[in-house]
Amino acid sequence: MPDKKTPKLDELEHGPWPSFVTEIKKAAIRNESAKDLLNLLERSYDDKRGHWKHGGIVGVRGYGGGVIGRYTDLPEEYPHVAEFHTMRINAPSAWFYKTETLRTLCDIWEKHGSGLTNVHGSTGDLIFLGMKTEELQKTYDELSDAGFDLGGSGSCLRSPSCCVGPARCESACYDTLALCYDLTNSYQDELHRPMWPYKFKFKMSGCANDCVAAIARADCSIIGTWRDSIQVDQDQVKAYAESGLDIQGMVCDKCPTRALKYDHEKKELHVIAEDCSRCMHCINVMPKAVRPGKEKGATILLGGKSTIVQSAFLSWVIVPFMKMEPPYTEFKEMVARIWDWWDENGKTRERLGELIYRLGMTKFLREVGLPPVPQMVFRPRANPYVFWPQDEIVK
Amino acid sequence: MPDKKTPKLDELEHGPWPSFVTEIKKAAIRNESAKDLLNLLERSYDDKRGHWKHGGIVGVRGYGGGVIGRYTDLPEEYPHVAEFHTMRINAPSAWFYKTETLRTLCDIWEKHGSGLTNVHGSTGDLIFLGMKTEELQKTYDELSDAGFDLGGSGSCLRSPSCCVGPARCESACYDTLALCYDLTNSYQDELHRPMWPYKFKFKMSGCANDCVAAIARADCSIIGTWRDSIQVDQDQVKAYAESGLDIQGMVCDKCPTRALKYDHEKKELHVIAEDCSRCMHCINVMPKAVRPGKEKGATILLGGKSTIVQSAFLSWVIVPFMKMEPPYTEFKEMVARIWDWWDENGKTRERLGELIYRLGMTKFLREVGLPPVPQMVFRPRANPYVFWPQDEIVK
Amino acid sequence: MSKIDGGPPDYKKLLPPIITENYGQWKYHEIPRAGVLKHVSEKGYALYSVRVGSPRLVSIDYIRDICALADSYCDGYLRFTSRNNVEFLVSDEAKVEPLIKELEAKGYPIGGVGNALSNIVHTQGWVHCHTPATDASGIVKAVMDDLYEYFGRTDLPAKLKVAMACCLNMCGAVHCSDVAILGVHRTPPRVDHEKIRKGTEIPTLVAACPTGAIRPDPKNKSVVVNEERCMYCGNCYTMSPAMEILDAKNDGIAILVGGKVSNARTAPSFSRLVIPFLPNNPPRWPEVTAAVRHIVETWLNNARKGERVGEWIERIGWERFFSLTEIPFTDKHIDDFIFSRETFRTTAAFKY
Amino acid sequence: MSKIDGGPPDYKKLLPPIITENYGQWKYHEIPRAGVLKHVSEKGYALYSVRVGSPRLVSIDYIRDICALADSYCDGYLRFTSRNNVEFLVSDEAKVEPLIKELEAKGYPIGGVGNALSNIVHTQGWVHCHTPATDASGIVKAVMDDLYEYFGRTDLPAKLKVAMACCLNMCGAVHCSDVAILGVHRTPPRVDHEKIRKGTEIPTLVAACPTGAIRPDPKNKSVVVNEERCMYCGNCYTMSPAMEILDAKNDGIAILVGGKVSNARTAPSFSRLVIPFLPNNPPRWPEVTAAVRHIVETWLNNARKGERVGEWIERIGWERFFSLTEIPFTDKHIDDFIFSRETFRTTAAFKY
Repeated sequence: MPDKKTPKLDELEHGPWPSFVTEIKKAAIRNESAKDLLNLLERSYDDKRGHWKHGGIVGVRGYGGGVIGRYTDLPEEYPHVAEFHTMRINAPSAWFYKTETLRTLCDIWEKHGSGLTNVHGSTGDLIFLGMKTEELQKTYDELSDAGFDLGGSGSCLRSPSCCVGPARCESACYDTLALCYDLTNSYQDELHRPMWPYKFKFKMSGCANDCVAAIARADCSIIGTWRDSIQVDQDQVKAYAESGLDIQGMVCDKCPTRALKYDHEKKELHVIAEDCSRCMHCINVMPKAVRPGKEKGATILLGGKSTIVQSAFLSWVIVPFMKMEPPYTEFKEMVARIWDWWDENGKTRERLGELIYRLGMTKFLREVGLPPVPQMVFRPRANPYVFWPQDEIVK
Repeated sequence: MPDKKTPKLDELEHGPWPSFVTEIKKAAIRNESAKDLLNLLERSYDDKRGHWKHGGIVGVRGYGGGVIGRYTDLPEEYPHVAEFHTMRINAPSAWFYKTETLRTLCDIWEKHGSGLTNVHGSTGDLIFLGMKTEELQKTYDELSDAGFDLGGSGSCLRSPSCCVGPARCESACYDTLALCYDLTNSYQDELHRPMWPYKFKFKMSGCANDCVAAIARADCSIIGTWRDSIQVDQDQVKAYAESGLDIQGMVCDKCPTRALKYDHEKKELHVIAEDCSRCMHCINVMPKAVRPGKEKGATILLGGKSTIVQSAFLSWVIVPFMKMEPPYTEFKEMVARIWDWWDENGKTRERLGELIYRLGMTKFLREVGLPPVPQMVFRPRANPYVFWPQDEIVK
Repeated sequence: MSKIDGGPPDYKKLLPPIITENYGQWKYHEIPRAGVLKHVSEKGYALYSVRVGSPRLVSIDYIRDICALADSYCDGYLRFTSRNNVEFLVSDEAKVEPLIKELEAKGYPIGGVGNALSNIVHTQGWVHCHTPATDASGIVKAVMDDLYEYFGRTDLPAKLKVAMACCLNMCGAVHCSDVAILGVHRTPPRVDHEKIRKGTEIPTLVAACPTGAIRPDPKNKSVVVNEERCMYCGNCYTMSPAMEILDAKNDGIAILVGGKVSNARTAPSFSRLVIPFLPNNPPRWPEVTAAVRHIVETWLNNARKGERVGEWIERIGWERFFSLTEIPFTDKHIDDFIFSRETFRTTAAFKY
Repeated sequence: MSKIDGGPPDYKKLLPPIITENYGQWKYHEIPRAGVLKHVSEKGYALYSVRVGSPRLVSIDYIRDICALADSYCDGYLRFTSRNNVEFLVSDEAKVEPLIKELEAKGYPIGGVGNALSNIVHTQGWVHCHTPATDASGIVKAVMDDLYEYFGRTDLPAKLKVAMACCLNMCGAVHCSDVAILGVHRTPPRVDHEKIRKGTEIPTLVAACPTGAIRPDPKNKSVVVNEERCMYCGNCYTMSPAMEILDAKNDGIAILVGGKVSNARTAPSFSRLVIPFLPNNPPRWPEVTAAVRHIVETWLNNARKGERVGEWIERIGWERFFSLTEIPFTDKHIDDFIFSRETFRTTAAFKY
């Protein structure tokens, strides 16, 4: 088909930030679907509305998810995006790649699809953006042969993801990459064959900086922490002081629990260990001088999700501290109980956090067998609306 | 009847704090109802349960409330409390009395009832505790002749109450006693003839110390404040400093908005006026040196209530600043619109705060005609669930 | 012939002359000694208020007695505070000490001013209420006897406001007190179908339940209670005598702490549940007095100067409050009602 | 024959040798220049990561190009961040500068490290989503062009994380970002009864509505929408194509600010609505870029060192944020959903 004009999108090739329009155009040189995508998008820029319909059910053999069906509502005018499905490819832990691996993916995608990708999508999958129905199985087969597998979609476990962790960060309190890889492999069935009320996400951050936004997005957030005291290297404290860092102002005064005392005379930093909440602030400002403690593990939080339906929830603390070492038995046993409870009680499209909110944290804890601890709450209840188990009542 | 033994209650005559048991016994010397109350209460101490039934409808001519009917569930055994009603007497502003006034009340009560009182009940009324049905009208008639009137009960305006205000407090930012008296007289019909979904309370505090707990209890809290800057007397600052007050630690460091700077050298206290939130802390600590501003008025807050049904609500800011001077026209016009809206929309036993919560603050503000201002909220909404009025939409 | 809607007495006629003279012109105040306020006016007048705690439930003999004192020392003027204290308004400084001496001789407690324990506001309890889970006056007497020493002092870290309500209607600002003592039921209401049929408005009764545990039962012309969902608030019993909630074996006391109403420093805040249940043990409720004393003393020993109970706890963290007091933390402390979400700890930063 | 459930590639086989060698033994890091991290291990190794912002939607040509660069400078290893950045992992310090030079020559933006604007995480928008209220890639391109200078700096008061979602499903942590750009609908869904009858599960559809605005209409075998209660979240449209919500005339953008996910200093917090609506004005959405720049610059000019956007606003107060930015405050800013109560100001202490 003849090239259409895309004056609006062309505008977005100007300016210093790399342009997605240029990327689409690059793909469009060799691929008609990419070209139609460009034209369809220009149409959306004219119409001020999207032109994609609800997905139909498409997929590959043996899988219940991993592919999002996508069709334009203008197939006559843009026939090459009449089918323009997305495939989610489960990325390696922390998104490390060898160039040869990426090139293999590019070669497969050049052969079977638009040549357009997201590296990566919001959930952390590598996204093949735009292929016809007939290419799905072929693409999957080649991906599988190359050592890849699909990510999750629909009411299943979504592809777990993790921060860079011990691979390249001094603050990692457990091996996020290993846990991510282990859970992904352990829960292949849950990942690939949707069977739950709704989606479920694990996200793993090695410390409380939470670089993968686990607390905001994951039904189960696993955030690295430690049980003992932060470690302070006083020589490095002196070095920071001498380099001009305002330790009192930028470190101690910003400590949320005022757990740090700076001795101006000696240029020493002292910590009141029991007051420290391990928020990472001092470590972030003085990474050479302050380090996490030695007894490391993770805090487990549950219930994070975005707005739809019952409001956004941040994950809340369920286990203040858990060792995170293979084979992760304690963690997995807990997860199994939680999933059973959710599966038993959840309504369609009810995330775990919404279910716990609806039925009550107390009921959840009792039925899943988790011990209540004050770390679970910012503060106790203000209402006196306590449910009394009948076995605590005098008959 | 013969005196019964009250060994449990007798225990409560020991100890340094004045004993209500002793008070009941004093009344019981001359009054059979008081004696039966003592015996009935001893019975409750034995049984570990109350022995009062739901009130029946009792009252005085022309009034829908002001009397709470009370009957024991053991009238055979305790015949003198078979009827033992409460009468609420609207107290003077800020509970100031002349002794002759109180003696008049005592004389009336000695004649017609148990001789037991609460000075005062939770709402601020003076309570005559325990009279027979036949005495109600007589008691009221004598009270009325002596210049008293009933307080509110049921789904009506409850007796407004106020702090000591300008009568004896340097922090009062408006005349709480005058407003309380004015509102009480203006709304006699609303006070005495229940006609609303539920009760409604005005409470008036002259400053943000809120000595009558308006913000916790009142559907409409009127809390004194000012628009300009606090006034600092530097000579008195010096005097406090010299007397040993730690001005930096006890005043500046505790200022919630860090609006105060102390000059140690000059022993001067400086305020960043636009940062001050007028919380009263500095004034409380240094009343001789720091005083409210000159342009005085009140903040109007709505919705306060205790737990039942939908949780306790603290009152929330509706008008950040309003002048509070007779004839209080602006305030009363607003109250009229609020009452109309509540009456129109409220369900039975739904307090104003619960109604606003159920229908949404936005709807309330629009329909009552109050301008939205950021002072109304700690922070804006986190969800994007905005209702758009159809007149702001492109058709 | 009595009139209707006459309104309350005019306060202006009940003010002592020194107040009329200096109305709105007070300059500052001091606390010359425990229980006494000295207010100084722009004109140089000084008014002394001597504060005395009352048991709230008082006889006319008591009122006549304080009137006699007010005649002797205050030219016949006095007032009451919102916390059931009597205030003797002394305009003649020379009369302050003699008044105090006489009050002390007669056993009137002087205090409750400034950084002191103030008098406990409370409800009727078994004395005169139809829904109580406990008595109020008896517990207040027992607690005030026990904490008596703190009423007459001014050197506590901050004000200490204790409140007591005998059921979840929570009359008084119990929900916003430093320490709140609250009567609680623990078993569902027992429905008397006869009584329901005799005159309960069923839709109103159904609507009265915060958790939707009461459903109409049209066949039976009554209601049924889903006991799983009932948390015994007693609001249905307030609505209808057919929903009997009193249960001598299971009614008792909960303790909440950390609330305040003043806006000074920090925003007003709710009291929070720390002890879900203590038994009714009249006449002196030793479990309650011990629990309150323990919390108060932990505060006294740990708070910084100027910190109300709630401010202290928020600074150290509630997890530290539970470890310091050794009060067991249970699932009952965790909110599961409408606004529970805001109480859940949504951060990995906390203390162990 | 392909296998099933093979799982993702083993990350251990994809790590550069310097990482395998020093795994879990990193000691500290520095930011030697904008966009570059230097990690030093216990063993004394140094790894340089050069961070480059991508438009997220990239062609295989782009991937091949960065692979070529990674072959030249990084022995064939690279990684991606959760915010759509490429990281070149350089183990040979001598190669850092040459890599940077080549990246600059090719127009790759280097930055997003430390106290900088990081790359905008975003969704598919008109490019590939079926429920969007706006495009995502186009707005992100326009905003990043406009704020470009802040990507390659490290001297902002703190990190600046911007996120963009094209509808209320808010994929990505849009609800917890310093600045969030959000596509919003403003008109109720138009029900296509034919489509409903063809295959929508009505109970599920009804349950999908957060405000209960959708009721079954059994007579018609369809549903009715109470338009008064609808706030256009589009969740019903996600459930059923019969609930057409796209409306070119009224769809647009809302701006929320002040969220964060890190636990450092303050707890993670939600972004909050500050501009309820800006029009869709492609291709460059000037109203959106201007609004974002204005908010960012107000932060830059007023925040203290170390303060994220939300920390700055919470210190000065939201009332001051609105006066400083001169953004009009309207009733749309006030929450009226389930957890509204916690947002209402329950104190008389505030700033004018």
